[in-house]
Amino acid sequence: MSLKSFVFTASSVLALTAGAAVAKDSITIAMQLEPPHLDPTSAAAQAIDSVVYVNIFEGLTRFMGDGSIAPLLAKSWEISDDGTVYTFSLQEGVAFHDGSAMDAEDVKFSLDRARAEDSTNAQKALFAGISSVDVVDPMTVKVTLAEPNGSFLFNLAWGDAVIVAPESIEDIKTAPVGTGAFKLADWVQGDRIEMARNADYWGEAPVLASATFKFISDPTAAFAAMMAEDVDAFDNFPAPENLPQFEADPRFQVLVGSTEGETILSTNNKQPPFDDAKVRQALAHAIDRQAIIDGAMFGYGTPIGTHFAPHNPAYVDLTGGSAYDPDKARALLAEAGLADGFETTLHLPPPSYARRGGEIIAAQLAEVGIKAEITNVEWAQWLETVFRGKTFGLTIVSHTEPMDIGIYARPDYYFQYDNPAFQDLMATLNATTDPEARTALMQDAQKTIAGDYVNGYLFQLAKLGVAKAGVLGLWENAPTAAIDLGAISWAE
Amino acid sequence: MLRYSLKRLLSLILSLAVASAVIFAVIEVAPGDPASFMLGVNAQADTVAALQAELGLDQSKLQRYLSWVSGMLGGDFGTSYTYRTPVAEMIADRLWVSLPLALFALTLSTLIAFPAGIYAASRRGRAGDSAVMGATQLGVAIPNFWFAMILVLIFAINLRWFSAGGFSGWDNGLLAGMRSLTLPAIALALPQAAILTRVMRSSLLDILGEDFMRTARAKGLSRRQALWRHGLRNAMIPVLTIIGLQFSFLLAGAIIIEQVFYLPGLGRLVFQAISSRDLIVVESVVMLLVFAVITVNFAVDLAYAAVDPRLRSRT
Amino acid sequence: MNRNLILGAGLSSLVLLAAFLSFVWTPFDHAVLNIPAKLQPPNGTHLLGTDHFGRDLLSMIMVGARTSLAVALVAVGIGMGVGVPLGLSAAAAKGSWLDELIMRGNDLIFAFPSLVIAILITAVFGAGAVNAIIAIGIFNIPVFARISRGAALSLWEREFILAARVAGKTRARISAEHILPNIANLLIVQGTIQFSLGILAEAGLSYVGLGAQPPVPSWGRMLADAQTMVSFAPHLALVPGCAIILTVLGLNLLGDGLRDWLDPKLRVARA
Amino acid sequence: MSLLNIQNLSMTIAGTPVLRDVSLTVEPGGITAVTGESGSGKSMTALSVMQLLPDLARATGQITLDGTDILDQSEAQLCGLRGQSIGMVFQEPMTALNPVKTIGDQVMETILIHRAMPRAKAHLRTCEVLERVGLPQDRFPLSRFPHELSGGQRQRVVIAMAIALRPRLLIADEPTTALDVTTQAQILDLLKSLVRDYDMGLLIITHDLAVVADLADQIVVMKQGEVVETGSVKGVLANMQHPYTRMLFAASGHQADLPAAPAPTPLLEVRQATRDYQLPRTSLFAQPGHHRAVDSVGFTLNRGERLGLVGESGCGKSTLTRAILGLEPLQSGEILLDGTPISPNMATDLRRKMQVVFQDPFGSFNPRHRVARLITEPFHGMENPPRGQERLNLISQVLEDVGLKPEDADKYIHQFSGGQRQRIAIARALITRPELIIFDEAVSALDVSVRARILDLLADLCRAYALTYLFISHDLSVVRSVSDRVLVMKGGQIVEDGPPAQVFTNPQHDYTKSLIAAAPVLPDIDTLKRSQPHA
Repeated sequence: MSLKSFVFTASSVLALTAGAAVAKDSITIAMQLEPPHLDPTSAAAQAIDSVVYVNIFEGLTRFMGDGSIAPLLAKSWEISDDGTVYTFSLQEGVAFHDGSAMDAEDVKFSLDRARAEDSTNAQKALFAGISSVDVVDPMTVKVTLAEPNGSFLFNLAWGDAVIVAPESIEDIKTAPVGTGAFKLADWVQGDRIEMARNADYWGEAPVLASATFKFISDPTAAFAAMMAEDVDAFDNFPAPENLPQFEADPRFQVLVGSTEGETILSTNNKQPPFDDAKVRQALAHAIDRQAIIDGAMFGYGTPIGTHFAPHNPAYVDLTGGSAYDPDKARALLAEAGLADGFETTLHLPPPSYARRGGEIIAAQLAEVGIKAEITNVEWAQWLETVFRGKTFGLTIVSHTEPMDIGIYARPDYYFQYDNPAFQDLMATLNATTDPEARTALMQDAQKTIAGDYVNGYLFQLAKLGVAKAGVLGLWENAPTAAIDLGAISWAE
Repeated sequence: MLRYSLKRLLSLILSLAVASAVIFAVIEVAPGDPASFMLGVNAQADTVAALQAELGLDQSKLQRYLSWVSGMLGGDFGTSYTYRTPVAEMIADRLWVSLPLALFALTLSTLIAFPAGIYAASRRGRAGDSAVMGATQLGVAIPNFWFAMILVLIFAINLRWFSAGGFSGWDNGLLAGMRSLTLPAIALALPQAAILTRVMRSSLLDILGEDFMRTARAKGLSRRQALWRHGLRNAMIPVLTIIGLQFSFLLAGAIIIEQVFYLPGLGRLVFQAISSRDLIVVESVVMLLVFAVITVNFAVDLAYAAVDPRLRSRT
Repeated sequence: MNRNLILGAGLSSLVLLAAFLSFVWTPFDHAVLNIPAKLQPPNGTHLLGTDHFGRDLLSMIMVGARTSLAVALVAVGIGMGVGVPLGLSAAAAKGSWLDELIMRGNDLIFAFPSLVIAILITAVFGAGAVNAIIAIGIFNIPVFARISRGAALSLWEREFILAARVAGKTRARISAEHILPNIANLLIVQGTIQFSLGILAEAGLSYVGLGAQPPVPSWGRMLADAQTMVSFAPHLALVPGCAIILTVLGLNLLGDGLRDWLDPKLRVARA
Repeated sequence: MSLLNIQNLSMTIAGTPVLRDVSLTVEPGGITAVTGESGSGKSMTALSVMQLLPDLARATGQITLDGTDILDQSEAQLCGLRGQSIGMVFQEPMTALNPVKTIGDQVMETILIHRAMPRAKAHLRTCEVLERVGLPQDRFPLSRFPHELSGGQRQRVVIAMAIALRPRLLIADEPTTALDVTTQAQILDLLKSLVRDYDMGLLIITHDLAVVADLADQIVVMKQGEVVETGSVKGVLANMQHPYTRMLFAASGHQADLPAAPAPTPLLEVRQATRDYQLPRTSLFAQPGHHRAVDSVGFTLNRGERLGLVGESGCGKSTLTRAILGLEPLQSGEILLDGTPISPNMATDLRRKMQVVFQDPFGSFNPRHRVARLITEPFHGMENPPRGQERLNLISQVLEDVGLKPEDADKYIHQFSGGQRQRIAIARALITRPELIIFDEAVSALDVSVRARILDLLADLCRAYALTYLFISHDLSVVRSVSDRVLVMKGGQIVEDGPPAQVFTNPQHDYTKSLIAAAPVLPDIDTLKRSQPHA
C-alpha cells in the first residue's frame, strides 16, 4: 500500500467516524463500466469522461448539466466577424495537479496534439476545422479556423478537448494530471477509483473532500449494491425494471432525465431489400415504439420519429409519420413485391435496450412477415462486422454523441444513407451561424431523414440515476458523459 | 526420482509450448480489433491506424507470437492494449482476489466434505448416509450462479449481513477482505463440497472393503480407530485428485461468480478483456491458468508420493 | 430396481416428455409477446406466470427443455463419438507413441480452463447453440477418452481378450467386439453424468449470453433475464432454476441408479 | 479344558444360512485344521471366532475362549480380545498390509493399541517378533514398506502382527494358498514352531488335505456349512467315515489315466528362446536394464505328446506361454510350430493350429456373449468356417465331448460354475481340432473334486482325439498325473527334463529336489491304518 493511499484510507476512516457530527463530505458513486484508462483525449470510452470530465481535466469550455455551454479555463473569448478566428483569454492562476501553471502553451499543445497526423483522438473530426493555434501571450490563445463553424465552442466542451500538460502526457493514462478540483488518489483496477479534493483548486472549492467511483457491470449486482447501501449513487442505473422499487423506498431517490442517445433500429440502406424506401417505411410502421419502451425500458424513454433529441428546442415531433400500423406495413411490403416477407439479420450489442428491444422488434417484425435472425454481439464484434464491415441487415444502437444528425451526411457511414440533398443541407448548416436559420435547417434535416425512413426511430434513451435520498447536485440529464463531483453535496 | 522429475518437467514445458501456440491461434482469429474498439464509432481510419501502430498490432502474427512468448519467458507479459498497464501487474492485482477466493472456497468445501463424507461412509446405508447423499445430489444439481443470486437476495439485500459484492481490498484488514469474499466463497464451495463429499465417501467405502482394514480390526482396533489410522490416508488419493481439479476450476471457473458479486478477479478480467478484444490480456491470463493447472497437477502428484510410499520408490 | 433409478428415470422422462410435447402443444405460443400481461405471478391462466415480455413461462420452460437437452445430448455425443475411439485406440496401442500422443493431448485439454475457453469460442465464432455445443463437446472428449482407456486397459489384461488374440483377431476388431460392449455400462453411466453437466454448462453459457440466441428459449437465458427482477418477481428465477435443478438431479440419480443396476457385482450381492 | 470351544454354531447372512450346528475345539499347543471345498463355511467359522463378520450376519450357539463366551462380549470387549488373546493370519499377504505404513508401525500397532507396554519396550518387542518370524533387522528394518517385500515376507509380517502379544489362540485362514510351494513349506514350519514355542492353539483353515495331514492334530471336515467328520487327523484319515471325506481324499491325490503316447515326430520346437523385459531406467543417461524372463529355453514337443511344465511364480513360464502363443516377440532364438516360425504377426492359419485354456474360469469369457459364440471364436479367420447346421452340430458335439449339454450353447457364461466354465474353455480350445493346446494353469483355480473331474476329462479327450498339449502349472502333483514328460523351469531356464516317474522319484537338479521336498504329501492310507491302534 502506498503512503498516499494509506493517508487517504486513514482520512476516510476518520471521515466515516466523524460522519455523525458533521455533514458527510465523501461519496461512493457506482457506474456500470470501468474506464480502460484515464486519458479522455485518446479513447472513445464514455467511462473515462464520466470519471475525469471537469473533475480532473478541464477544457476551455464545458457542458453544464442542462446541456448549455459555459466558460471554464477560457475566462472569455472574442470571435472575429467572419467567424473564423477565436481569441481566448485564459483563467489566471490555474495550476496543474503537479504544481505547474496552466498557460497558453498548454492550450496550444493540447489542441495541436489532438489534430496531429498521428493523433489517436477518437473525435479527431472535432478539430478538423482548425487551421492554426497561436500563442498570443501566456494568457491568450488565438485559434484560426479554415471556415466558420457554428458549433466550435460546443466542440471544445467535449471531453476529448480537455487541456493537458506536455510534462505529464507520458503517464496520462494511469496518472492523469489536470487542472480540475479533484486528483486521482488510488485506482484498484477492476474495482474502484478514488479521488481526493485538490486543495489548490483555482475555482470554487468543492464540498466533497473525497469520492469513490465503483464499477459494477452486472445489473443484478447493481441493484444489490444499491439496496445493500454499498454505494451512495448509481450513475446511469442499468436495470430500469428496478426503479419502481427504489421509488417506493424512502431511502432512495430516482432521477429520470434524458441523454443525447437516440436509440434507433439502424438499417443497412444499401442492402436489398432495404435499399427500397417502401420496405424501410414498412419497417417503420411494423414497429410499436411504446411496446418497446414498455417492454425493454419499463416505460422510461421518449418516443422519437427522427434522429434528434426531444429536449432540443429545434426538435420536431415526427412520430406520427411512422405510427404503429402492421396492416399498412404488410401493404407496403406487398407493394414492394415482398408480400411473403423476407429474412434479414438483427445484430444486437450488449446493452439491455438493444438485447431486450431486439427481441421485441424481432417478434413485431415476425407479425408482418419479416424474419429477423437475432445475433448477439460484443461491442468489439459489432464495430468490426456492423460498423466497419457493414455486413448486417438491422441493428439496434443508441447514438449518444450530442447533435449528431450530421452522420446522415456521410454516405460511407455504416447505415449507408446517401442523399446529396441532405449532404448540401448539412454543409449549409455548418456554415450558418444565425440561430434562427440554424433551427430551420435542423428541422428540415429531421424531416428529410424521417421522410426517407432511413432508420427505425425508437426512443430517446433515458438517463436513470439512483441515489440515496440525501445526495444533492447529481445531473439529471446527460448532455455528455460526466459526473460533476463539484456540484455534489449531502443534505444536512 | 530425478529422472521422474526431469521427465515431468520436459512434458510440462512441451505442454506449455503447445498451449501457448493454441491459445495464440484461437485468440488471434477472433473478429474485432482492439484499436477500433477503443476509438469508438467516430474514429477516423488514420486514427485507428495510428493507434494500431502504437500498440504494435501492425506487426505480423508470427512476430507478435514470438515477442509475446519471449517476453513471458522473461516475466514480461506485455502491456494491456486498453488499460495500457503491464499485464503482469494487472494479473498480480487480480490474483490477490482470485487466489484467496479459490483458497477460501476450497477450504470451506474441504471442511464441509471431509466430515460429511466420513460420516456418510461410516453410516453406510443408514438414514444419515441417505440424508447426506440426498443433500449432495441437490448440491451437485444447483447451478452456482443461481445459488449466488439467491444468497445475495437473502443475505445482502434482505438481511444485509454481508455486502452484496465488490471487494474492499486487503488494505482494510484481513477481516474486511474475508467478509467480502464470504458469500462468493460459499456460492462456489457448496457445489464443490457436494462433489468432494461423494468422492470422499466412495473412496472410504472402497478402502473399508480392503483386506488390510480387516487385518487392522483383527489387531483389536475398533471400527473408528481402523478408519482413522488406516482408512483415511489410503482414501486420500482420489480425494487429492479432486481437490487438485477443484482448485484449478475455482481459479478460473469463478468467472460467473465474480460477475455476480462484481469481484475484481482474474475471471472478470478475462471476461472484460475478451469483450474489449484486449487480446494480450486474454492470452496471458489463459496461459497463466493453464500453467496453474499443470503445476497444481504436478503438486498433486507430489502429494500422492507423500501419501503413498509405493510411488516414492518408483523412479 | 432401486430408488435412485426410479426417481431419476421418472424425473428425466418428465423433462423428456415436456420437451417432446412442446413440439405439438404448449399452453401458449412461447414466441408471442404480450407486454401488457407481463410479470404475472403463477395463476390459473399462466400456471407458472409470465415473464417480462408477457410470455407464458410454462410454455417457455417446455420449449427450453428442448434446447437444454439437445445441446447437452449433442455435446455428449461429440465427446463419446471422438473420445471413446481415441481412448480405445490408446488402450489398444498401450505404451506406443499413439497412446502417448492421445494421453498428452487429453491432459492438455484438461489443463485449459473450460469455462474461459467456452466463452472464448463463443466470442470468437459468435454466440449460439451450435458453438455452445462445440465448446461443451470439446471438453467432453478427454473425459470419455480417459475413462474408456482406463477401462479398456484393465480388460486387455483379461484372459478372454488373450483368447481372442490367440484366435488371430486384430486389435481394432477386439476393441470393437470385446472391449466396447464391456465398457458400455461405464460409458452409459458417465454419459448421463456428462449429460447433466452439459445441461449445467449450457445454462452457465446462456446465463452469460453465449448460449442459444433469442427467440429460442433457453433456461440459462431465462435466468439471466430474470436476475434483475428476482426481488419483485421471484418466480422468474425460481421456475427455470428449479427446472435446471430437477433435470440435473434426475439425470444424476439416473446415472447412480444405472451404475448400481448395471454393476453385476452389486446385482449378485443383492440377489 | 479346551482353549477354544465352538458348540452348535449356526449363522445366517441376510437370512441365508451359512453355518449349521458347527462344533469344534482347539487345545492349547494343539493344531486344529478345518478343511473343505469352497462354500463349505470354513472361513466363516474362523471369522466368527474373531467376530469380524459381514454386517448382516447373525450367529447363535456358543464360542468360548478360555471360558469367555465370545458371542456375549460387547464390541469394546471384543476389541480387547482381538490381537491380544486371538491373533489372525489371512490368505492374501499382498493386500493384508496397509500399503502406506511401515511394517514396524503396523506390527507395533498391535502392541500399542492394547497399551500392553510403553513405546520404547514395544519397539524392542517389535524387533524381537520380526526376528522370530524370520525377518532380521539388518535386512528388514522396521522402516520397510510392504511393497518392498515379497509375498512370503509379507505373510511373515502378518504373522508377526498376529503373535506380537503372544495370543493364546492363533487363527490362520488359508495362510499359504497364495504362496509358492517352497515358501508354503517355510511358513507352515514357522507356524508349527510358533505353536510349540508359545504353547498357542492354532486354528488353521485350508483346502489342502496334504497340508492338514502334515501339520494338524485335529481335523474338521466341512461341507456346505456343516461339519461332516471330525477327530484326530490320523484317526479320521485312516478310517474315513463320510463319503465326502473319502471323495476329498481321493480327489486330492487323483491321478488321471493317460493313454500311451504315439511315436515321436516334432510338432513344436523351441530353440534358444530368449525374452527380455526392459526395466525402468535408474538414471536419465544410463542404459535401461533388462530382466531376462526366458533365458535360452529349448525343447521339442512331439505330436501326440503331453508335456508338463512346472515352476514357481516368476520363473518365466507365463512369458514362455505368451511367446509360444505368438502374443509377444522373442529377443533371440525361435519357436517353430510344424516347422513354421511363430511371431506376433504370424498368419491366422498358423494360429489356428494352436489353442489355449487359461487359469481364471471367470475372466476367460466375454460376459456379453452366449456360449455358442464364445466357443466358436477360434473359427475367426478361417476361409470356410462351418455354417448353419454343420456349425450347430459341431457346437453340440464339442459341448458333449466336454461333458456339457448341447442346449447350454444358448446360455450366458455367468450361468455356469467354475468347473463348467473350464469345460467350456476346453470346448473352445477343441472346436477347431488344433494340433496343440496349451493349458496355462488350467485347473489351479478349481476345488480338488472339480479338478479331479477336469483331469479325467483331459485323459478321456486324449483317448478320443489324440491331443498334443503343453500343460503348465505350479502344482507338481497335477503335472505329474497328466504328462508324459515334465520340464522344470527356474529363473527363465529349464533345469530338468524327463518322464514324470524319473523327475519325481529321482530328481537331478537341486531346485527340483527342494521343490519336491517342500510339496506337502498325502499320507498313505495303508501306512496310517497300520499305525492306528484301533484300526
